[in-house]
Amino acid sequence: MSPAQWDLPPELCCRPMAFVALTGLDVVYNAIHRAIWDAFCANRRADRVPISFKVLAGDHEYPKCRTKRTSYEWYIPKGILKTGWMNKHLNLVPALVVLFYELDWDDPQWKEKQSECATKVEIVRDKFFSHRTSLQGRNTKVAVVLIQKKTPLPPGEDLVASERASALCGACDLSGKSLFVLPHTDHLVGYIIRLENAFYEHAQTYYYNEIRRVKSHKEFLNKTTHQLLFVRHQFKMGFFSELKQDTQNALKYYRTAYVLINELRAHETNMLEIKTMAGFVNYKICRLCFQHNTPLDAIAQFRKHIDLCKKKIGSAELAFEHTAWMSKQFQSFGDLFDEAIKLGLTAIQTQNPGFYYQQGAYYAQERKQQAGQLCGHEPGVGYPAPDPLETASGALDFYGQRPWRQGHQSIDPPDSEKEKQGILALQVKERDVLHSELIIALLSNAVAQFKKYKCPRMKSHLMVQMGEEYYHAKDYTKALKLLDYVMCDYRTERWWSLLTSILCTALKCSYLMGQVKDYITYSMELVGRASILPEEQKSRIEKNLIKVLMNEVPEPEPDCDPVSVKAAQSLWSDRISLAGNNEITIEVQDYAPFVQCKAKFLSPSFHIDEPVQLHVYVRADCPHPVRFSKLCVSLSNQEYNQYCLLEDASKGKDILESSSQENMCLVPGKTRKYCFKFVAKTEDVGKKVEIMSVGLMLGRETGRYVYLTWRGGWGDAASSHETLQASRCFKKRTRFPEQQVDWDTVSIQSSTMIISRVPKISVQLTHEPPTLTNEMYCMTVTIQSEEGTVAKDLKLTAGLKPGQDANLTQSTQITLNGSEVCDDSHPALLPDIPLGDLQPGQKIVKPLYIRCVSTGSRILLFHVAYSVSATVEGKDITCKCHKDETVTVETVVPFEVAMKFVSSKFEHLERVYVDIPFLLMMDILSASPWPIELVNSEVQLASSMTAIDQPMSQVEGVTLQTSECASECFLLKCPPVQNGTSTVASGHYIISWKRKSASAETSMVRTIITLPHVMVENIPLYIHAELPSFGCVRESLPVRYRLENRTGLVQDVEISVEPSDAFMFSGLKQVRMRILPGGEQEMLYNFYPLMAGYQVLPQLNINLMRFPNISSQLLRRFLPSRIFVKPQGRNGDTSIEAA
Amino acid sequence: MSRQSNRATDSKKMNSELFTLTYGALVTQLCKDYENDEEVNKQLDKMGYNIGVRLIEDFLARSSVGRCHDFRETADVIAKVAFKMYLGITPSVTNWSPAGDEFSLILESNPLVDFVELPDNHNNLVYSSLLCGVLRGALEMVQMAVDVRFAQDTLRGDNVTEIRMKFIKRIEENMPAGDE
Amino acid sequence: MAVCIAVIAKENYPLYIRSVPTQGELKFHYTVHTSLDVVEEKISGVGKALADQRELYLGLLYPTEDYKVYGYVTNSKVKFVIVVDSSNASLRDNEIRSMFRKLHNSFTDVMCNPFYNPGDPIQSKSVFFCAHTLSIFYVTIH
Amino acid sequence: MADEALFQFLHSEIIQYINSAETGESENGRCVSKLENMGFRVGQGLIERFTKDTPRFKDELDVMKFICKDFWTSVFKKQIDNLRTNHQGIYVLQDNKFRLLTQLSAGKQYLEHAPKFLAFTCGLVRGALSNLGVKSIVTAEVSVMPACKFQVMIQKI
Repeated sequence: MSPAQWDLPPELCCRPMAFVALTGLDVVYNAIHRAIWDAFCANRRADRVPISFKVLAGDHEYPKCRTKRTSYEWYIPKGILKTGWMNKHLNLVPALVVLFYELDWDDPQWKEKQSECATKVEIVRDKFFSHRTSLQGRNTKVAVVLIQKKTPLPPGEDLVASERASALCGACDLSGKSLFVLPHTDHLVGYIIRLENAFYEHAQTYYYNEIRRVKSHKEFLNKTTHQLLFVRHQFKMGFFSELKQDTQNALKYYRTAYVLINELRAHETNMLEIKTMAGFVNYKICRLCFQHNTPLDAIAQFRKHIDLCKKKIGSAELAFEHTAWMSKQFQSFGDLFDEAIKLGLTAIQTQNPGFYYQQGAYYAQERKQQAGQLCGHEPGVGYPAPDPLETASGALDFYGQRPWRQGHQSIDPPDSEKEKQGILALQVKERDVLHSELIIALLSNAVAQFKKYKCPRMKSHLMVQMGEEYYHAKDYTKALKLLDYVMCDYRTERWWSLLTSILCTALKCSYLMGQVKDYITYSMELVGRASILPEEQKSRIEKNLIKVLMNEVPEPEPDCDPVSVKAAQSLWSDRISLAGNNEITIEVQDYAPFVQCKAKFLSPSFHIDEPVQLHVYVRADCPHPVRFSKLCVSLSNQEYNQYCLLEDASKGKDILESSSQENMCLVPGKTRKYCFKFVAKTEDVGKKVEIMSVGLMLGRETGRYVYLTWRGGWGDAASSHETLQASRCFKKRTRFPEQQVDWDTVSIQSSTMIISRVPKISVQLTHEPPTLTNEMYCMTVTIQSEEGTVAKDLKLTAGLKPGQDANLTQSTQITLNGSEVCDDSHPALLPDIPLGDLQPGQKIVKPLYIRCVSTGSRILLFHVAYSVSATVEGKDITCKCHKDETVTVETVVPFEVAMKFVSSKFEHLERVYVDIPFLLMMDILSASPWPIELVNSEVQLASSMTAIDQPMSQVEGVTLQTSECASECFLLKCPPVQNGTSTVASGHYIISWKRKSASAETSMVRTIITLPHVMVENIPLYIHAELPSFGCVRESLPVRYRLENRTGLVQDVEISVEPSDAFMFSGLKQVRMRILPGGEQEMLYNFYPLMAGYQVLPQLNINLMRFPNISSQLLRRFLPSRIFVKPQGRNGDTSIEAA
Repeated sequence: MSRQSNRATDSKKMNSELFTLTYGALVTQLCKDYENDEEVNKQLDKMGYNIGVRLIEDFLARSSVGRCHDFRETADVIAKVAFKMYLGITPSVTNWSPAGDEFSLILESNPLVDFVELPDNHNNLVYSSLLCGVLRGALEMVQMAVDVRFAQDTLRGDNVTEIRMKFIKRIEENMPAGDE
Repeated sequence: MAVCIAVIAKENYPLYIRSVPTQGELKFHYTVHTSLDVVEEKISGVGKALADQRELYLGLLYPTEDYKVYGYVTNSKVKFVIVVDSSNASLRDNEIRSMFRKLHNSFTDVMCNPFYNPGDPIQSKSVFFCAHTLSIFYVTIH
Repeated sequence: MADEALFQFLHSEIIQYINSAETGESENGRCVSKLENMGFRVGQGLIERFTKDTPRFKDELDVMKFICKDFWTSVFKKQIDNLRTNHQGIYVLQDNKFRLLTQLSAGKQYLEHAPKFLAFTCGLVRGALSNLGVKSIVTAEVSVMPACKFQVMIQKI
């Protein structure tokens, strides 16, 4: 029997369909027949009735029908189900035979044709009747289809047709229902479909009758001898119902069948048959349940099935048969389940085909194991001859029976010797079965399923099992591939127990394949903290690891297949012999090897003039001390690597042999600290130095060596979690002896900044804030060196600190030269003013002048850079140092200048009059907190103004204290202007000043102020009076009024003097006069004061006829309004004269 | 769904849990800070003392017990009133010395050590030392100098917890209650 | 009856696994580990009705041929898994629940032990723990 | 209630101790974080007990509610008076009469001591939350004694 003996027969698994045979068709030579046949076969979609057609010769031999026995009295059934039965009804015994015959109603030789057709029918019928005499046989019906060329007339119209039809039926003894006409026209397919539907009905009735026939046997059976038949009949009815497409009833029959099977008396000899049939029926039931979309019923049935059959092991020597069968049960259920899902059923995480495949796999594994135990015959034992598994027919009569005792139903085997041979044969066969293949196939099915249903862990687990199975099957490559793939899942989830077991298998594989790198990697993890192996195991592995590192052949792993070990050993010795490429690099972050590492800078930043210090902590947690030959740190700047390197000087061969550097031996559980220091490069100032990786070399260049690297200087697959735990952990703080530290307390500092050396100079600023706008503000920088050695090429950068308001840059200027006055050409910041060298203790004083054109506050920067040579770790370096001083200064205006125009009488003027003198007055109000000296002042008049007398400064040399005010005035007049009035510019006022400062001699600043514009106006008549400066009571007071006509016209002027209580007067009281162009008139009055004190002069009313709009009080403005009158006294005059 | 707690009512129990855990956190913190158990015990005792000297007012205020006439009475007050009040347990007073100046408090259960399991490396830790300090401090405030120590401790595998108290002397009023 | 008891950390690594010595414990470790798939599915609210049924007891996780695996999750996302021999159908749901109850209580006590560092494996010397788990094994053996 | 007094004393004694221990660089921050860590561990333990009989939590807010109601009640015998959130992982828990401040007499001069008296509780909350799978940063501030606000900032992972 083939290893596939447990596969379910195809006739069981297929979907049964009614079988209809077509005869009388010559599909090879006759095109028409061909077309008809094709129409039957072509696209049989779900909407076509489920029939399987076959074209058979007219005289085809159908299976003979055995004579139906009249009673079951003496009948003992030999088995449950004949192996041929299902196939017979699917493919051999048609439900209907259709005879095709070409015949038109109006055929000339109708008679002949009719009889020919009749005989053909006859022939077909004969084939079903074994004995002409008996009338019984198959219930198979025969139908006739007349292929006609003409399209038939509608029924009833063609009398000939109906008449001949009935004749034909008579001749062939057919019922009218069994005669069909197939007009061979273009609507062929349509006709065919009609036809097959008709056939289908016939078939259904046929199977219906079959079911009834089988049922009818029931009353003849008795419970004692015929249980097998009960089962058989139920099964058959179920099967026929399926053929009839009546799945509901089919299910019913099968269920009863299943019950009956379990009622059968089971014993070792028929166990297999019972299980086989149970399996069949169960399969049918589950299949139908899924088909009816009641998956839970299917699952329930299956569970019941399993529970019932689990214990039905059968003969102990053939236990593997049982497990094989069980495995198959699960597998085929899995298949059914999966199929149902493909057809739209939805499964869930906890109920999916995967579980069944998995279970199938487990049974397959068990089978393998049993096979191992039961089939381990010594080589001598061969396959028995004659072959007990041979049968006469080459096949079995009944499902699930033993070839050497078919049909035997009694409890104990008839021939114990044969029995032995048979069993032996089976065992020998089992021995050759490739179990692993079966197992792996099932597992991978399961994997696919669990992947689909979100079970990553289940998936990994199954993959582990696959890996292990491959290992057993000696396919180490595949095994390793799988194991290596899933390993990380268990590592990241920290399931060390599982990881360990996987690693162990992986280690075996890598050993057997002589995979050095894998071997080393796995060993490293297996002896480490992530492994739960017992010490002695770890120690064994470590010893092997060391062997490998010394380029020797490791001891084989325990319980490996001896043959493979042989192969492995030679593999290894080859590996050893071939030189070169003995370096292996392992990046630890994906593993948890037995060496741990932490590297840290001692500080987050180092000054350039101190050595950068770096500690590397290494710790091993393997059973035996291990020596490493090299420890190196690679930093972001490669140049430093050379200083962070520890190498074993003694190139000793043996890793265990003690060498000069004792500290290169890692003692389990002890943390070793390695200190490195180096002097940073001056160009690295301001840069970050990072630990890129730490490398630890185990082994020797001479032998084989492994280079472990920790990216970033620490951390492997396990450490991050450990660190977290440690950080939280309450832990007794215990003193550690020198060179030893508590691993957990070591923190990480994987990068550091190189910062410039602390400057040893002082920078002081002396100045007198605030600055005054436009002045040359002096700031004195005093730099004193506190260095031990000479500070070389000092450079001062001074001025406006960059990054402030842009306008400030425009309005700030700085220079070294106080005498000149800055302008826009000067920068806001003076870079790198060279100051030369500075001896220790020496001092430089540097005045700087800053001019701030606008007010507001500014931040000024004074940056002193220099270089000094220092010795670090006996290494001379020149380090640049710099010191910054910043200061914020306010700028204020030095003084406010107020200006106004006044009349000669110091009266405020909105406007001035042509040729009439007026005063320009200046008030200079100091706003500066410091005294300011007004060096000089001058007015620069515009063309539209003229000074009356030579204007000269009245404030020259004046010094103003805070909020003091200086004033001066200038007498001016305006030359005539065309057209009555206009606004004219007046010119500029220039003040030269400087801050009066005790300290630095400051240079003078010229501040130019633009004079305001003023409105100038022509006037037609000018009048002024001449009179003494005072009068006396009762003494005459002569007053002369002059009137000037300033026009080119003759003017009539009317003048009157108003009477006043204070004066008497003589002269014209009222007069009207004429003044020629440019001419002038005088009027003389004698006033006679009556009372003393300031007296209002008698008011003069002037009336210009030509210019009525010029009011008299406007003109009056030119005249004095009052005069002082002294009281009368004897010698008052003299006394006053004296005064 | 509302989680309206019924626990609000019996919050005493809760609090005692809070107390127990907090005390636990303290002890472990001390274990971190100090090198050996003896120092930890000392520190706990000291802290207990500080608590004691302040706790006594609270006690006298709320439990209206007056001055005790003798040490025996004190013992009873401690066991029946004080312990009940603050730890919700009532130790039994036993093993009086003939002189009547020394006795034992037997605690069947000790709230401080609920859930506590001593790790191996702390064999000398007297976990509940705080209690000794409290008693000492409190009594000192009522002019009683006593010596308190743990004689047995369930944590250390004894089947009861026993606090041994010894009367030393009466402190005169004017004397400063000085210890630390 | 209970053949294996496991306490699994929030991050899904084992804090405590104990199985009856007779069978290979590795097998149980795998069983427990794979069962986490179902636990995660159940507690990751994605599943439909999970929003309303928020019991700590997760019930039967999945049946294998020979074992039943039950799950329970604390509010601190620590998972308990109990593996039971399917042969004894006698075991009722509430018995399982009470086992988990016991387990939860003892776990809580461990969490309250000031000397225990949450996230560390639970030492099998931990008295509460063993007392209870043992009793579970006992319950189950008879 | 009775043994609350004991707790209060213990609490302030612990603060006392931590401060005295952290002399030298007078790391105020250091000792605050020490207290915070102690609280963290206690919170982990407490929440484990308190949630033993509660159904699984719906979501973050559900957790916060539990902290404000049950947890607070169990520890401080009153609920949080006001819980506010910006729905972006920041919660503000206000306690108008915070137990551990009550015995600390009101008044400005104690205001700067307040942080010490809140650190432990911040840890308590953080520990409880973290054990419920909510990683957070908890800070507290006092405006007027004995009212105080705890701000919980959820760390999204």
